[in-house]
This record gives sequence, structure tokens and C-alpha cells, in this order.
Amino acid sequence: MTTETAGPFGASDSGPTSTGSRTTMILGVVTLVALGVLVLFGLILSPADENQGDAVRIMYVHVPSATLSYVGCFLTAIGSAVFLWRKSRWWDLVAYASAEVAALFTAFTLVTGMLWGRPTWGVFWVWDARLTSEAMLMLLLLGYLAVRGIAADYGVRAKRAAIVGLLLVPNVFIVRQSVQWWRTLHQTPTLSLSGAEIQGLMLFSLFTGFIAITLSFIWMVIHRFRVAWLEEQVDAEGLDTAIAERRAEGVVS
Amino acid sequence: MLHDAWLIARKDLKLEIRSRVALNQVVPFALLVLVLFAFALDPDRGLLEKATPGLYWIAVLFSGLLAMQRSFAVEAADGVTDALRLSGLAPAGIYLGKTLSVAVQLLVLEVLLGVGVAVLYGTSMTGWLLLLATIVVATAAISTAGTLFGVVAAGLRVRETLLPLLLLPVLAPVLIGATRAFEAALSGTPSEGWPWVGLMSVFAAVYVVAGIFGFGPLMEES
Amino acid sequence: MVHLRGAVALLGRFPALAGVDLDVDRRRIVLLRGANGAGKTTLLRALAGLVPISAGEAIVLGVDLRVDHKSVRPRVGLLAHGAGLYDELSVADNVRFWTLAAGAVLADAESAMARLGLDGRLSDVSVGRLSTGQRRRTSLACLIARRPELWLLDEPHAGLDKEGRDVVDELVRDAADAGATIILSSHELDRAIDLADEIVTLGGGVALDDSGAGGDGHVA
Amino acid sequence: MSNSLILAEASGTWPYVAAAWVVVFGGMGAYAFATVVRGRRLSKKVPPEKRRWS
Repeated sequence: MTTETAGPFGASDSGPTSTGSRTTMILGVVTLVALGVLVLFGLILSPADENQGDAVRIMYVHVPSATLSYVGCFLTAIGSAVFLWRKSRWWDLVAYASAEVAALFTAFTLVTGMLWGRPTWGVFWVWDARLTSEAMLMLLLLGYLAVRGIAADYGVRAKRAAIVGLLLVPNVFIVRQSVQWWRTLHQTPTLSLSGAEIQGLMLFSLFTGFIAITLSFIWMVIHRFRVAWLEEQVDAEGLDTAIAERRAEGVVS
Repeated sequence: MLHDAWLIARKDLKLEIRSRVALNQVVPFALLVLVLFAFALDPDRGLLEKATPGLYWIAVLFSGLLAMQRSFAVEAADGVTDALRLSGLAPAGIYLGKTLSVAVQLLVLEVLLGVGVAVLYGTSMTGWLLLLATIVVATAAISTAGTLFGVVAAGLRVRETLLPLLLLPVLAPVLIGATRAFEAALSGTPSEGWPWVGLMSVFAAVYVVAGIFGFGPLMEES
Repeated sequence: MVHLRGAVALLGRFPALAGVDLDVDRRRIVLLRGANGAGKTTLLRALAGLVPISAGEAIVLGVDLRVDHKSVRPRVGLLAHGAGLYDELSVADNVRFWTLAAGAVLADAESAMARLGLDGRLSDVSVGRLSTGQRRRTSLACLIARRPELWLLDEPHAGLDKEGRDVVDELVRDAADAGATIILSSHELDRAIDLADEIVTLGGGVALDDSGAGGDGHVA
Repeated sequence: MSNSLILAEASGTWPYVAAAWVVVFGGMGAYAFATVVRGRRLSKKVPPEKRRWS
């Protein structure tokens, strides 16, 4: 393999030694095109908002990131549930991959939210219900990933992670509900366009954002899944030799 | 299952009464936290008074965390985990029993902290019905979730650091709810507090179900 | 009672059992022998349903461990290296708790304690204050109160004085007479060989040939 | 706070917009790159028949 193809997305060309395949290569190219279109519409062609000015352009990456952070979280819960039900390693790894990518998108949501908040409210952080929920989602996902990272047998780790992953969904609902009640007492602003409907090119840009970011999410989950799969295979690889070596101990002694 | 739960709860409580770790270490820690809050927030400016419900529940949460760590440290002794697996006790029963014993310890802690707050912070108690309901429901929520995540972390080398990371974000809604409900009760507007009691009940119910079904798989191969 | 063919058990990635063959009939007393790390402890734990069998055949008390490794658990008694006792509870509390947990009645706990000389003054002492030998006796009392069909004893003689070892041997013989099956490992070979009907030598996670794992290695 | 000035001044928001887009695109790029590199390194250790997608 030549190394110069290993760009961020270019590396999805299917070689014998990569996580890429024909399908993901096509997906990667489509994703790159979508991201290009998003840049074109989001940063250049769409107009500035009457109230918010150019800050509205943050919305085109912020809102899709937020949505996908929740999608990833639900995917993790589904993967965990199917793993517990069917003992399917495949679904366990789906849960793992989507949790990690979801954490990445949660981080994007938080950072872009703060960068949107500064010009809009004058401060990076306000205890806005949605931003606070997102921060709690980040902490919950970090907890899940901490369980994934423990040094223990596959079975122990996967089972414990699956219980934590399954509980992500009720936790997210309860956290969102409580944070919402907590904040509505004080009527703080929420990141949104003040009253105005999102129309025309702005709506189209947001739509493009959803498509491009969703495609990126899918691409990342697939590749992260394959990396996790390979890690499993590498771990399992030595078993036959290990049994042979173990038996040899007895002959010597 | 309930018979097993009772057996485990009785064993745990007997053990706590005999060892006095909860009494000699957890309770002083909780009172210490109350005193430290008073140092941090100048008691003369009314800050302490306003923050009392939140401080109370933070103190419950952190000292409760110690009680939960302890509840699983007891089962981690040499060979006990294996003995529990071999015992034939239903995992759901073990879960309910440990939850019950943690809940009883938390209730004792909450009463003592309540007395501490009343004496040290000069809080006057009103809205008794809501206060009691909040304590019961919040205790159920903390102990059901704490016991489930306790076993997730049990038997691992990183358990002391993992449990707070897993548990505290999950308990954040309970902290918010219990604090707001207490504020509502103390400020004489109990109707604002009851929705929070409902939310915490839902929380506790979710975790009881998750614990009953999840405890068995979690006890294996740790 | 016990039938293993090519049984493999993994501790993490390490094959502690690398294809064990073992057959034990009812009422037999079998001694497992072998160097440290030969797989004795893992074999006993696997037979108790604590370590899953990942390859081969494994049938214990009529239960296929590869299908269901949990239902044998209440029917076996495992005396492991770890005492399996709560240090802060008294001897009597410990024995009573594990007896009730196994579904037996309190009278079983009392008679088990009497059998091991734990009634009287010792019964109210916290387990944390006991000597190694006294803890061992307490663990044994918990085991016999459960009335297991299969006894798995990991180094039952270790840490006991001569009198205690005699008690162990007597308990084992009585249990075999009463219909139980016993598999034990021991470094007290003189004593254990007298006790055992069969000897199986483990090495490198397998039963070695000269031990006659098929049941023809009779000694006594 | 007198930040309402910033609200009015449209050009003042561009650095925030740029930073947000750089974070998202840069973050996705870096994650994708790291994943692909990890995948290639691991792939060398695994026989092709166990990589079902190849």
C-alpha cells in the first residue's frame, strides 16, 4: 500500500490491509462530496440571518451533530440490548463503535454550541437546557467508554458495558426531562433562530448539513466497528498455539 | 427471591452493626461535609440558607457513595464472590437485599444529616409530607441505581474510581429533583415539588427492573 | 458423576485447562496431583460451574456444563483457597448465613459447627480474628451444612493441625459412604493417597497418561 | 455585559463560525485518519479470511 492515500477519507480504497471495502470507498467519496456541498452552501451561498448575522452558519454543523450524538447513543443501547439477548458479538461491537463516535459528536455539539453562544449571548456557557443535557450525555458516554476500557476478559467487559449501554436511553430521557424542568423555572434562552422560520437557502443548508454529517457518522461507525472487530481477531488469534504450549508444559514437568 | 433478599439484607445490616464502619466513618464524614460547606459559604450572608437543600443532598450523595463502596467491598473478600455464585441465592434476591441494606443505611444517614442541617444551618422544617416523600423516593432511587452500578464496578481493579464516574452523572436528575422538592417544601410551595417526586419514582422503578434482570449476568465471571 | 473429554477452560486468554479427560463415579474419592500451575484449582472451579468450559465435553452431576454451568452450583461444595467468609461476622453467623442461603435449615448449621468443634466459645468470635486453621474449619462447616452431592476440596489439609486433618479425612470418608463424590487436591501426598480411591496427575492443563484418567489408576 | 455590540457587528462572528467548522471538520478528519491507521496496523496481523469485508 502506498502511504499517500492515507488521507482522512481517501484511505477508504479497498486494499488487502485496511478497514476499507468497495462499499465504504463509495460511501467515503459520497461523504466527501456531501461535505464539500455543505461547505459551499453553509459558508458561501446561504445568507446571513437578520438577527444573528453569520453566527447562524454554526447551526449547519451544530444541529446535525447534536442529533447524531443522540442517534449514536440509541444505536449503542440497541446494540447492547441485542448483545444481551442474543449473545451476539457483532452487536456488541456495533454498540462500542457507535458509542465512541457518539462521544465525538457530543464533543462537537458542545464546542460548537459554546462557539455559537459567545457571539449570541456574550458568554461561552449558559445553563441552557439543551446544552446541559448534551453535557450530561457526554458524561454518560464517558462512563460507558470507561467500562469498555477496563482490563478484563472480553465476556466480563462486554456484559458490564452492555448493561451500562442499555441504561443510556432511560438515563438520557430522565436527564433531559429533569434538566428541562430545572431550567424552565428560569426561562433562559435556547439556541435557536429568534422567531424567524428557517427558509430557503438556510433550510437547504441545514438539510445538507444533516446529510453530510450523517454520512460521515455512518462511515466512521463502520470503520470503527471494523477496527474493533480486528482487535477481537488479534486477541483470539493466539489461542490454538497457547493450548499447544500449555500442553507442552505438562510433558516437561 | 424475596426470601433471599431478606437473608442478604439481614446479613449486611448485621455486619454493619457489628463492624460499626458506617457509624464510625461514614456518619462523621457526612457531618464533616456539612461543616466544610459552612466554611466555604459564609453562614452570615444567607448563602448557606439558600443553598441548604442542595448541600444536604450533595452530602447524602457523597457519603452514600462511601456506603455503597463499602457494601461491595464486603462481598469482594477472598472467596466470597465465588461462594455467593455457588450459594444458590437468586441474583435478583441478592440485588434487592443489597439495595434494601443500602437504603436503610442511607435513611439513617439522611435523618442524622437532617438533624445536622437543622442545628448547624438553622433550617426550619416545613412541608413535612413532601420532605418525607422526597426522602423515601430519593433514597429508593439512589440505592437502586447505586447497587446496580456497584456490581458493574465490583471486582475490578479500578472500582473505586469507576463507580463515581458511572453513578454520579446518572444520579444527577435525582440530585436536581430532591433539591427542588426540598426547596419547594421549605419555601411553603409544595405543589412545585410533587412532579419531582414522580420523576424520581420513575427513575427508581426503571432501576429496580434493570437490577432484577441485570444482576445475574453481571455477577458472572468477574 | 463427572465426565470430561478434552475439556478446555480459559482464564482470560490463558488455557488453564488444555483438554482434560476425567471420569469419576459416584462415591469415589479422587486425588488430583500435579505441580503448582498444573491446573488443579481451575479444574475444581470448572467442575463447580465457576469457570466456563469453552471446548470439549463436560458433564457433571448429569448436567452438561457447556449448555448450563449454573444449575450444578447449588449441588456442589467447593472448599477453595479463599475462605468465602465475612470477616466481620461471627463464626456462627457465617455458617448460618451460608446454610440458609443454600436452602438448608438452621439445625444443619448447628450440627456442622459441632462436627468441626466450632460450637461453644468460638462460635461468637468474628471470623477476622480466627487463625488460619479455624477459618478452614469454618469454611468446611459451611460446606457440609450444604449437603453437597459433589465435594471439591482444594488443598483441604493446608493450614490444619494433625487433629484437623484427621477430621477432614473422616468427613470425606463419611461423605463418600453417604453417597457423595469427592475430588480433592493435596500436597499432603502420604495422607491423601491413603484417603483416595484413584489418583489423577495433572500437568500442563491436561490429565497425564500414567495417571489412568479413565478410572484404572486404583491405589487403595 | 455590553455584548450586544458584538451582536450587531456581523463581521465579529466570523472567527467563531470558522472555529466551529474547523473543530467539526478537523475532528472528523482526525478521527477518521486515526481509525484508518489503526485498522491498517491491525489488518496486517489478521488473515484475510477473517476480514469479511475485504
